[in-house]
Amino acid sequence: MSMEQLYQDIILEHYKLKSHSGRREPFGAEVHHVNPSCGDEVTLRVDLADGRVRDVSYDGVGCAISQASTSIMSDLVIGQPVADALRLHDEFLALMQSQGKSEPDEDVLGDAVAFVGVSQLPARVKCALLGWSAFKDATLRATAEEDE
Amino acid sequence: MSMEQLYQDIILEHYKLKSHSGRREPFGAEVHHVNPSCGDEVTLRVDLADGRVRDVSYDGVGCAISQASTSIMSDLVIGQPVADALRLHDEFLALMQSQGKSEPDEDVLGDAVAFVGVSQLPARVKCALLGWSAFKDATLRATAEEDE
Amino acid sequence: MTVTDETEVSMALDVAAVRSDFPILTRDVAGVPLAYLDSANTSQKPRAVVDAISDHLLRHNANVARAMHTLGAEATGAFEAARAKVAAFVGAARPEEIVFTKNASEALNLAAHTLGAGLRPGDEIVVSVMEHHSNIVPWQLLAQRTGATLRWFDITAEGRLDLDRARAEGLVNERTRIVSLTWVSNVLGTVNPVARIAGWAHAVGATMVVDGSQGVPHLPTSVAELGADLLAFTGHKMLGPTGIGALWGRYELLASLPPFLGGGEMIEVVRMDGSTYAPPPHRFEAGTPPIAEAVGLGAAVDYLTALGMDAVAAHEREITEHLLTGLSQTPGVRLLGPADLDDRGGAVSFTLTTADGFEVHPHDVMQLLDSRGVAVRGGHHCARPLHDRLGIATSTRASSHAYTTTAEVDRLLDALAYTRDFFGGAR
Amino acid sequence: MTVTDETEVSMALDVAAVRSDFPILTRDVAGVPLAYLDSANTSQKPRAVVDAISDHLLRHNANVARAMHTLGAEATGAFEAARAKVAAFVGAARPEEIVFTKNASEALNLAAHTLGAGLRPGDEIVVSVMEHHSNIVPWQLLAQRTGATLRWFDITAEGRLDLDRARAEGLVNERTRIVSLTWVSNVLGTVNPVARIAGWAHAVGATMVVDGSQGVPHLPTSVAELGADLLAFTGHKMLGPTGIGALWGRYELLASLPPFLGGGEMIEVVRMDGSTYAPPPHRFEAGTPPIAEAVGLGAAVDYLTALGMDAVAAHEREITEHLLTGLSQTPGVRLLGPADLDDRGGAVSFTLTTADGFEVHPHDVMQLLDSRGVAVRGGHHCARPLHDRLGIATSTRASSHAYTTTAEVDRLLDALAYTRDFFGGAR
Ligand SMILES: Cc1ncc(COP(=O)(O)O)c(C=O)c1O
Ligand SMILES: Cc1ncc(COP(=O)(O)O)c(C=O)c1O
Repeated sequence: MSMEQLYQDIILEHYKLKSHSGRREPFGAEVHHVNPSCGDEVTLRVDLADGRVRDVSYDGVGCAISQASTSIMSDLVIGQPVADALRLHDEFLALMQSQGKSEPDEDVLGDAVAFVGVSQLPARVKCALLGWSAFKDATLRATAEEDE
Repeated sequence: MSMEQLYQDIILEHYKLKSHSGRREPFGAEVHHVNPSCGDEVTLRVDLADGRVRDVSYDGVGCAISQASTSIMSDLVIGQPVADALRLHDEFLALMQSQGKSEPDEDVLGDAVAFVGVSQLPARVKCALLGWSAFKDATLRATAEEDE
Repeated sequence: MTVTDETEVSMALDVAAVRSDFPILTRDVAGVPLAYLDSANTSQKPRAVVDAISDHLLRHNANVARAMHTLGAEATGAFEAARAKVAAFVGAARPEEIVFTKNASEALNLAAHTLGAGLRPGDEIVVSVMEHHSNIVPWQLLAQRTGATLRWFDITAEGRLDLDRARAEGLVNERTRIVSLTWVSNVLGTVNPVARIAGWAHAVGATMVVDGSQGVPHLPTSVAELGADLLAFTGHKMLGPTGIGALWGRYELLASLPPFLGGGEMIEVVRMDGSTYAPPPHRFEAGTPPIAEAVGLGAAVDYLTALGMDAVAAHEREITEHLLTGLSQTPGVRLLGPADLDDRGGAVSFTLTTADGFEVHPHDVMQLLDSRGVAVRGGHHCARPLHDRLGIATSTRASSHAYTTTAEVDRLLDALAYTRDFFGGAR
Repeated sequence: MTVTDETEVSMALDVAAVRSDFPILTRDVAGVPLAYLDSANTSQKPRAVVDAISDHLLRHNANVARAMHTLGAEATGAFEAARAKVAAFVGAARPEEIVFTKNASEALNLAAHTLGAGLRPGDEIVVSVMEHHSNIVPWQLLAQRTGATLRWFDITAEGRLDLDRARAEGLVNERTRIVSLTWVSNVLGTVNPVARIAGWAHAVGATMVVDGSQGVPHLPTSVAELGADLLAFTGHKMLGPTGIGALWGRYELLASLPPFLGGGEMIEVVRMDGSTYAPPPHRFEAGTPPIAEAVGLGAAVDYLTALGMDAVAAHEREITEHLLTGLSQTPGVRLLGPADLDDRGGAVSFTLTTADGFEVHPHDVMQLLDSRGVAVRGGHHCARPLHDRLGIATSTRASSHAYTTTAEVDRLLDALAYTRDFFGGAR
């Protein structure tokens, strides 16, 4: 795999762009996730309303893969029904665990298909998943809060 | 080395004989020595008088090598000047550490030359030395007591 | 291997084929072929295990987790694949339930330090008098640190846990916090009713630790059937290399335990004024782990799985039966532990007395046997309290594994007769 | 090796000959030859080390100490001979001053648990902000257990211990019980004035622990000159296998310390109601030790001694000089740690910024380098507090050993320029 395939232009763009970064009010839950072996960190907030993801915002430090993945993730999930957003998480997780063996569906995953190359690099899969895992965690917590 | 060379008749005799075994009064010092890896143990008493070894007595459990060595040692040192007895210890130690490469002097070591085969077996050297080390330790302690 | 010696045919295993995988078994010792009957001490290693280690060190070596370049990814992949293999071998629910340690002793100390962190005076820890020192001393040290009380199961005349006495004494009771028992005794061969005792422990809210050092290498293992909360075992007794052992634990239990050794890889965030820790298993694996050793253990587990642990166990039963029968017919032999095959592993210990009534010390037995190429262990086998309990200082032990033949057992029996004569004055 | 490539000539060592002993160095990665610049993470192993391990496991394997038959004597002899070799390598007074552990982290935890057994609130432990997590977390855990206070040396702008500030603050004082410092920083490369700090420690009656993980593999070592009381180091960074490390200690100090891990081989007499312990080093080696790994480490020490540690150190200075010069000429590189060779080891860490002012994350640097066969480490290198102190999250590190060539360094420098362009929009 060439580096151009791994770091697709859209990844480099989002790495510098960091859509939705900077933590915002209001939010239903905030979580802090860390990849201990590499030091990547993200603090991520989720705001849910009427069964939808109203907002995602975050502060993170990390590599191009983790930063771009979080940025693209937030673009994809904001405005979606919670159930759809979580399904998207599962789709992305499946792609990352496929060891390069799956053909991602751009209709489902949108720009997140750009990470297909990462799934061939076990050491980097955690990077691509950092923001997504934080999103799922925060969403489940925010849902639990709402239910109370 | 054949087993007959290792376990010379004199060793088997002393194994069953255990000269001077059974702890006796009076004594100047008593010590307890253990080979932790094999469980051999000896509790040994030394009585010194007028610069001589007046008595050695002991209770021990252990293999033929350790028991016979203690028995022969006690026969050799009882009645000797302390300095000569300690020199005998050093001679025997040197023999044991020779890895089968030394020609022991029967005039010096007496029956203890029978252990020459043991010096070729690193795992058994500790067995042959158990009683001798206990004797040296007890003698040094008894000397210290006398000096006080 | 093409020639199948009659003595190397077993109902369960093609032992000749197995033996051809173990180069050391073709060695001479003292001018005669080796008969290795000391597998409970450490097992021999098949070439596949040694090759896996060499290949890893010479072709794929890098640090794990933290090294992310190609070699690092290969090393990490091999290391974590080994964890998954070991997890499957003991029936763990997930690979993260396996913590790699340096040996079973470290695994048991890890259990004692983490489970025992909150113990207080009045709390009780229960072991048995038949334990290996590695399942006694860590608990003694824990009791000293915390003021908790160490209690223990006694044994019956047959060498089994004395359950009646334990029940009568209320050994396991509402003060009990931890019960730690060996699955199979390394001296008596007894297979303990671990699941039953785990029931007692769980009924009073205690944690059940099992020392599987002599079980996992020889019997099909299912942590669920054992009923254990934690299970310690060691690589070098299961055809794997030295330098590696494992602690299996229920994931939720592991996740609730504090760290033990501190250092690289077991952390989440380190600040000078305080740190947070990684989830299991990494929380318990400080520093560079035994990487090549894990790869070797993975290969050992593959090898055993290919033989089939049922077949290995069946083969060892045959060997043990032959040994028990032979020893019962050898004058002067006193067997320690169960004489039949019910709930019995392959470690067989005994004492030897000459015709003139003289007990031959196990070191001397070992030496005479060694002069005939037969390797056994003589001593207290790291179970001094058990020997005290039996009223003896030491014993001789013969033990087997998948590569052991009845012919080797016969050589042992012959050599014992020779030893008896040698020390009995008939030489 | 017969052909000597021009790029593989060094003043100090015949690097081409050295390289021919390391099969992994002929490997391809991503279709290009490997340039392994991650030796501070783990070193590669010469064939002699791997052969020693294989030969031991396949021809001489048995348990040690307790097994007394021929194989047991061979294994014990090999294991204790390895101890003597390691002792000589660091200038120990006697072999019994070397305790084998599983890695440097265990050695440091052993030091913390045994030295720290009697610590009380008010007592102080001193480390530095440049330590590896393995020399921080064990002391944090000790402070938590005992109520003692953890304090630390800061660093200067150049990346050296800030001795002036430490003196002004009275960092080492009459409350100090333990000072634990790294000899050579695994990130900055700084060689610390350990003997001088040992003087401070001893003047107030404190014990001096030295983390030699990055020193012993690269510099001639004399424990006496270091002034240490305890010295931890690790096999896998000094051409040896994983699964083994060592703690050297002054014998009288070791003899005064309580046990740490409990189990087989560390005992004198075990009774159910209490045990006594063996003298050092066995007191600290519970259970079956890493036997084959010790043999491998012994072979590594033989290999290094044959090269000559002075020559190894001189060679690494050449490599480091080449690297420092090259990096200083590479745009966008910010060096962490000393820029000159005075008191400097071979670990060189840096950050990389693109022409448009964007800091490239070390994982991305690592990935791009890996695609060109160059293996480096990106991350916090188990030294997060140091990175915090430097105001950065992570860095990229290149590091060398006896087999490293200036040609490999040149490939790194080229790949860094490519990386900078790649992320700087110049692709
Ligand atoms: C300075 C330093 N100390 C301690 C360690 C820990 O060594 P190990 O991982 O072998 O325990 C390392 C290496 O990782 C190190 O570089
Ligand atoms: C029953 C039992 N427990 C624990 C151990 C300790 O295993 P290791 O020496 O590998 O730590 C052994 C073997 O020596 C054993 O037989």
